[in-house]
Amino acid sequence: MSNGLVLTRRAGLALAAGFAAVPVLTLPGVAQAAPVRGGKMVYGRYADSLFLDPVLNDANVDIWVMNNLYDTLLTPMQDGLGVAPGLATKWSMSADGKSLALTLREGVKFANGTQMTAEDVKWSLDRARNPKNGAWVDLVASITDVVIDGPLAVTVKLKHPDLSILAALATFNTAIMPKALFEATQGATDAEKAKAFAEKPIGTGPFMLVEWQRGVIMKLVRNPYYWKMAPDGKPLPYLDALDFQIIPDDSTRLLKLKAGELHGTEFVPYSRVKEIQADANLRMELWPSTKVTYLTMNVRPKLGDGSVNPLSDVKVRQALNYAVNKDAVIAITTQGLGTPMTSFMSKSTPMQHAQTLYKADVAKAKALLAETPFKAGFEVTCMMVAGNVDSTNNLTTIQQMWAPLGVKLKIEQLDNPTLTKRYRAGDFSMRTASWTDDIADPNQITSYFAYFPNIGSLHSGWDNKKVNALFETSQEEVDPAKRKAQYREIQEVYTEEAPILFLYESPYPVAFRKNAMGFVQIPLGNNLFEGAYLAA
Amino acid sequence: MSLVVRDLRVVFNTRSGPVWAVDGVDLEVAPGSVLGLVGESGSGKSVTLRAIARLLHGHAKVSGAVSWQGEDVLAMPPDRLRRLRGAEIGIVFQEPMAALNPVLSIGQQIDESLVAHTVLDTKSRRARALELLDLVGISAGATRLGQYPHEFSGGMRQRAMIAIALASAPKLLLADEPTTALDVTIQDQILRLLLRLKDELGMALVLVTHDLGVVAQTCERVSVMYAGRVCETGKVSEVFAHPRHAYTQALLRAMPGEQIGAKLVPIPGQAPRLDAPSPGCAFQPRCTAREPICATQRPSFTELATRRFACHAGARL
Amino acid sequence: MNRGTWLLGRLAQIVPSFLFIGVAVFVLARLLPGDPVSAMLGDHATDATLARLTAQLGLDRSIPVQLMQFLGGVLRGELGDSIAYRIPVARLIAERLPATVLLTLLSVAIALALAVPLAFVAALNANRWPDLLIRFVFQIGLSTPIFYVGLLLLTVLAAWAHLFPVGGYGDGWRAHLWHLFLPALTLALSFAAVLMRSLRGAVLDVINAEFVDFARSKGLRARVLLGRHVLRSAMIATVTLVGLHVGSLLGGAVITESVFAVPGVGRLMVESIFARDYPVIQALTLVLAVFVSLALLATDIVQMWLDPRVGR
Amino acid sequence: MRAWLPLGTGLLILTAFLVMAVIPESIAPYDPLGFDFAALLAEPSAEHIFGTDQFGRDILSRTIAASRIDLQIALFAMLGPLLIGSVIGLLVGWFGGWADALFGRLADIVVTFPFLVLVIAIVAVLGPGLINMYIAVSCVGWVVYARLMRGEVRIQAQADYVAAARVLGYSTARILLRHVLPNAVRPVLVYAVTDMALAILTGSSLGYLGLGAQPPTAEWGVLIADGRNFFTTAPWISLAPGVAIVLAGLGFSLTGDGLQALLDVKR
Repeated sequence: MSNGLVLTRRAGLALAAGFAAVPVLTLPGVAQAAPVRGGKMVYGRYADSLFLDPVLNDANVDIWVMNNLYDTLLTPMQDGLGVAPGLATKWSMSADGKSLALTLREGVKFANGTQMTAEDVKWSLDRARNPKNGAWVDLVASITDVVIDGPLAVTVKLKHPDLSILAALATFNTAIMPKALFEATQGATDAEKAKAFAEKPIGTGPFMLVEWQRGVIMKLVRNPYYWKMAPDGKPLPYLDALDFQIIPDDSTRLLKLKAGELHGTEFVPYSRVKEIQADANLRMELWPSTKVTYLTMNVRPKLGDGSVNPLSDVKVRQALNYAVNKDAVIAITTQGLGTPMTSFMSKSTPMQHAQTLYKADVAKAKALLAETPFKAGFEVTCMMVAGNVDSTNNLTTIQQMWAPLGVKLKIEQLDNPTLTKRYRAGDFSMRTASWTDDIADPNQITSYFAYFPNIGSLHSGWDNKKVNALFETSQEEVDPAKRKAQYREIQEVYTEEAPILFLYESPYPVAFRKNAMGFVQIPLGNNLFEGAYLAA
Repeated sequence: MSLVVRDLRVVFNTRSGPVWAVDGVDLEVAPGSVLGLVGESGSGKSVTLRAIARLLHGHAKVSGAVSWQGEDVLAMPPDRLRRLRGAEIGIVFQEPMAALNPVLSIGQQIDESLVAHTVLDTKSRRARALELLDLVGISAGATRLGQYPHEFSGGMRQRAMIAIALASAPKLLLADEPTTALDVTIQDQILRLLLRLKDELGMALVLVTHDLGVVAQTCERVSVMYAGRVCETGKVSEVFAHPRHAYTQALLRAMPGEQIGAKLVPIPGQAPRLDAPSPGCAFQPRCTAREPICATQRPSFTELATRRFACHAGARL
Repeated sequence: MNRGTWLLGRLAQIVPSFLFIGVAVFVLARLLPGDPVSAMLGDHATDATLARLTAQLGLDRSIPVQLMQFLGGVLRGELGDSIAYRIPVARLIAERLPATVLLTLLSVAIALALAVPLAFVAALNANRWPDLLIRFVFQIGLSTPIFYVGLLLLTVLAAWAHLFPVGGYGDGWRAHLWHLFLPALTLALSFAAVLMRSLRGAVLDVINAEFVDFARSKGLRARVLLGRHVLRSAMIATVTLVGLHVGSLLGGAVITESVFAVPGVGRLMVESIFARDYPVIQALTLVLAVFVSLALLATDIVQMWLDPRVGR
Repeated sequence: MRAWLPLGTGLLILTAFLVMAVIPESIAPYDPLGFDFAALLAEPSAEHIFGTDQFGRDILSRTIAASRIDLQIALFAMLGPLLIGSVIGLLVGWFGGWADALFGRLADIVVTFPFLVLVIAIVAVLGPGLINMYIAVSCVGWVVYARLMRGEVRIQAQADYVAAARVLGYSTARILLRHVLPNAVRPVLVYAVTDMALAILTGSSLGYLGLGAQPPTAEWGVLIADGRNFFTTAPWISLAPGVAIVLAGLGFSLTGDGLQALLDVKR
């Protein structure tokens, strides 16, 4: 599985989407002086992590910070479109595409000072692909074996050619863990050991965890053995310590930032972005993301209660899409910070094929609807997670825009588990949703959005034989150009069929004090603090 | 005279307009003497008593003069007033269950008086409290001090309240119907107690009551009140033998006397309204001796050697 | 009856309720639609993953079996592990309970400190301007949603005037009290309004009572008169009110803790409900019930001290 | 005087809200649901006295329109607990015995649950929305009414007129309904009036969590909750509904005070 998960773990969180692909962040004002070493940065998070095990975790709250503790063999590029060296310095794919040879970096040590070995690498990858382990095994399902060729050499054997394997080795679940230390941890089973190990995880990442009070604070200190060097030739990270404070209320987090009690904070509500941009003490950063926000539709012919489902008619779905003015939604919900979706994938997803999606056209919407049995209009209910401000804004706006078609949108706020249950059971008409990729490859999002056999295309019931076949072919495709063409076709069919209501992409809104520099958030969401520092 | 009250008036401002509860009362109390203040319910006896100790609340307007050993009580500053209350004038209320604080022990309630008015230390105050209980006839004082009002019987409660009022040895005790709530045998005990204490401690006593029998038994002088005014004052023996106010006479007739077989004559009619005073005698509507002038002109006081009364018919009664 | 025995009797009445509460909350938790595993794994997990984790957590066993396991655990003093955080519930609650207890006690203290003197001022000036002003201001406190008051106090007193920290809990007792002042004040405002109303009425009743007149006739100082005679009697009814409101204060703590980033159990409770974290919901309900019962017992004791008639 | 001034003021305020609730269209200057893309988050001005929200909807009009829903919340969130609690209190107070003992235990249990948490849990079970909120509030709120009623009934049961009615051989039902209830119900009614103000607040707390009135329905608590995201940039969003909530609270509490004095109910 993949991930996803973005959708929400909790009510109240504003996860919307859409972003401005282009406007990458600017760090204006401050001259890029040499980074300062030392000090403690305090970063405000909206929710705490739950389980810091690379393989067994389930949520973005874990995934997005785990890279500060663990490293992977490869690392995602900052634009999200490729991979760079990590714990492996070189890699080469065999001619048949079924064997990947990797050269490990020399002298890498875990945070407890022990040497990282090829044995650790093999053990970690074997654990990650063990079908009994966790939600993420599918990402590495093509691996059949990991062979140790020498102290600094391993070969990953594949069932079939897999162009996504490089991205998979740059994804959190293939992080390298210390085998000996893990196995010495208390507990009878892997799950029990993992529980104990995750209390005080040891990896090769830039920081290590020293104290963790659930829901309150997570205290990290620099890993003195970290391998990565700064441009000045001295080791990273710059910071001596990094505190994650958990502050669920958006307004309170921002007030703490303004009062100087935090150096930075995530998930700034879009309604507050302008205010922060105007504050001389603060800096607003809008990181390009893979986040898309949309409404999932149930396209089955009948609904749970046996009634006829208008959304099963493709023309109805198209009409609903045409009726929505995305720019207005973007203006209201994201205060203009989002951009309309141009495919079901974000622009930061590799092989995204940009199209102009359903530009608002009420006349066309009416015409399309008139061709269906539902020309008199109908009532449709959309579920959302109770209290989510962005969802409320989106649905309230859409409600208004569908009214001219005679479509009456009823909003139903539910708490997350209730909504999830009804969603998984297919007992819904529509729901709000957003998605971020976990892997720098289009295969994950496609398997969830479009490939029916995985989870029934977002549980929508949309089952397109052609797309299913294209996806299966692309999974074993060796030619990047052909793979790209396959993905292009998938995206075009998806757009035409419109099993979702396309809305917007949005950036990750992060705010810092002027002196807190060097933080990076990649499109997959990972928070990188290795280069963060506090300027004098 | 230790206490002299002149032309005391109390007006209550109520939702439905002013009520003249006390309307020009004159009283004198000599040191060591006992004055009875009698009248029907609502005649202004209790209000007079409370006005003297300035215990009435904000909505009551008090005017006239109250002089205590030559000092003007109504003009006393708060500090002086506090010393006056308790230390010089003690008060006993009608209903001990209501007047004693239910959540404080009897010991505490005596003690706070002693704290306020004496310089005794804790030990001496306790000794004094025990002495007081003994004085009012409460035995097993050490246990009783720690008990609460609800653990006392009615008569014991009244004794306790008297003990509290006497804590700082006042020179004047104002007793507001101290026996009304008690049954007859206890009543008698309490009255005897009060008289005994008066003699032992040398204080003066004002006894408010509606019971003429009590007055006859205990008082030297009596003031009869009707509708907020004193209608007759004099020595008990003289007033009872020869009432010079029609109301006093009527009261006496309505009282069961010693002479067995004497006919009881109830007073006809109802107590007057105090919110709409009449120009004439307040008792006139109920009076069997009324004359035409009674309805139009308020009778003025006739002053004799030991008597004062205000009745147009006074001379012929 | 001996007062000690009476107190023990009160306790004895409360204890069996816990068993009932335990069973009730177990059932209620399972009545909640949805389940912890799909809540945790989110929308996109496959059915196989779901089934695997469900079995691992023992949630595939029958409800009666789970109930017996839960009750057995409680009797042995074991509360199980949190499903979401994967650490023992006891540890989670031990980390979070002190903040909530402190917050609740502090807000009761603040509410009393605000309500008692002002109720006196209001009652002594009944229906004149100080009374009307006090009642109006408290009415605003009572009518303003708690999250808005919190936000206002944070913005003005903490972020703008820098008089207090912006939320959080701090390290050490003094820091805790310092951090909890604003949230406690927020929580106290509406409670103080309720107390003030009740106390003002009680003072008005008491101040005209015969025993207060009698006490005045003893020549007591105003301080003694008001403190000892009026306040004490007027407080008797109010103390009961404090006890009855501890439960709703804890409820209010849910929102206050969230706004002020206080790591308390109120927030944990709501998060656990939203995550269907059954072991935490169950254990926390029991712990809160014990806490509220202790608070009720404490008010019983205070009331017994204030009013000698109680329990005899 | 002591009863009429607060009662009159209170009723005047409530009447004003009642009028707004009945004919909002005639009073509100704009459609409370109407968007205005030209005036998103407009500051208070002559056109929009209390400004507009992020959809360009007129805050004043939404506040006026919300009167209907809020008065409804105040009424129904009070009525449920009142009816259930009064009936239970009447019965256990009159009959006593095991039912009374059971009630005592049950009441102990209900007060040990944090009120809001319980309401949240119940709403989570039943789903959000006003009806379910009434049900949830009734499940919890009846205890206070039952306790009040029980206490009064036990006092009335000792009264002379009840003894007289018994001697006259009236049926229990007649004694309860004709004699005990009318006398015992007064403090309960006084409490109910002040309780209505609290009901609106409970609604707003649930609105904060998204479990109260559902969008686009205007409700004061939800309006204020919406405004918290614009607390620093557009603080006017919460002003009008805030004033409305305080005024309505004042109205209910003054009416309660007045009734209390008028009916001469002991606190």
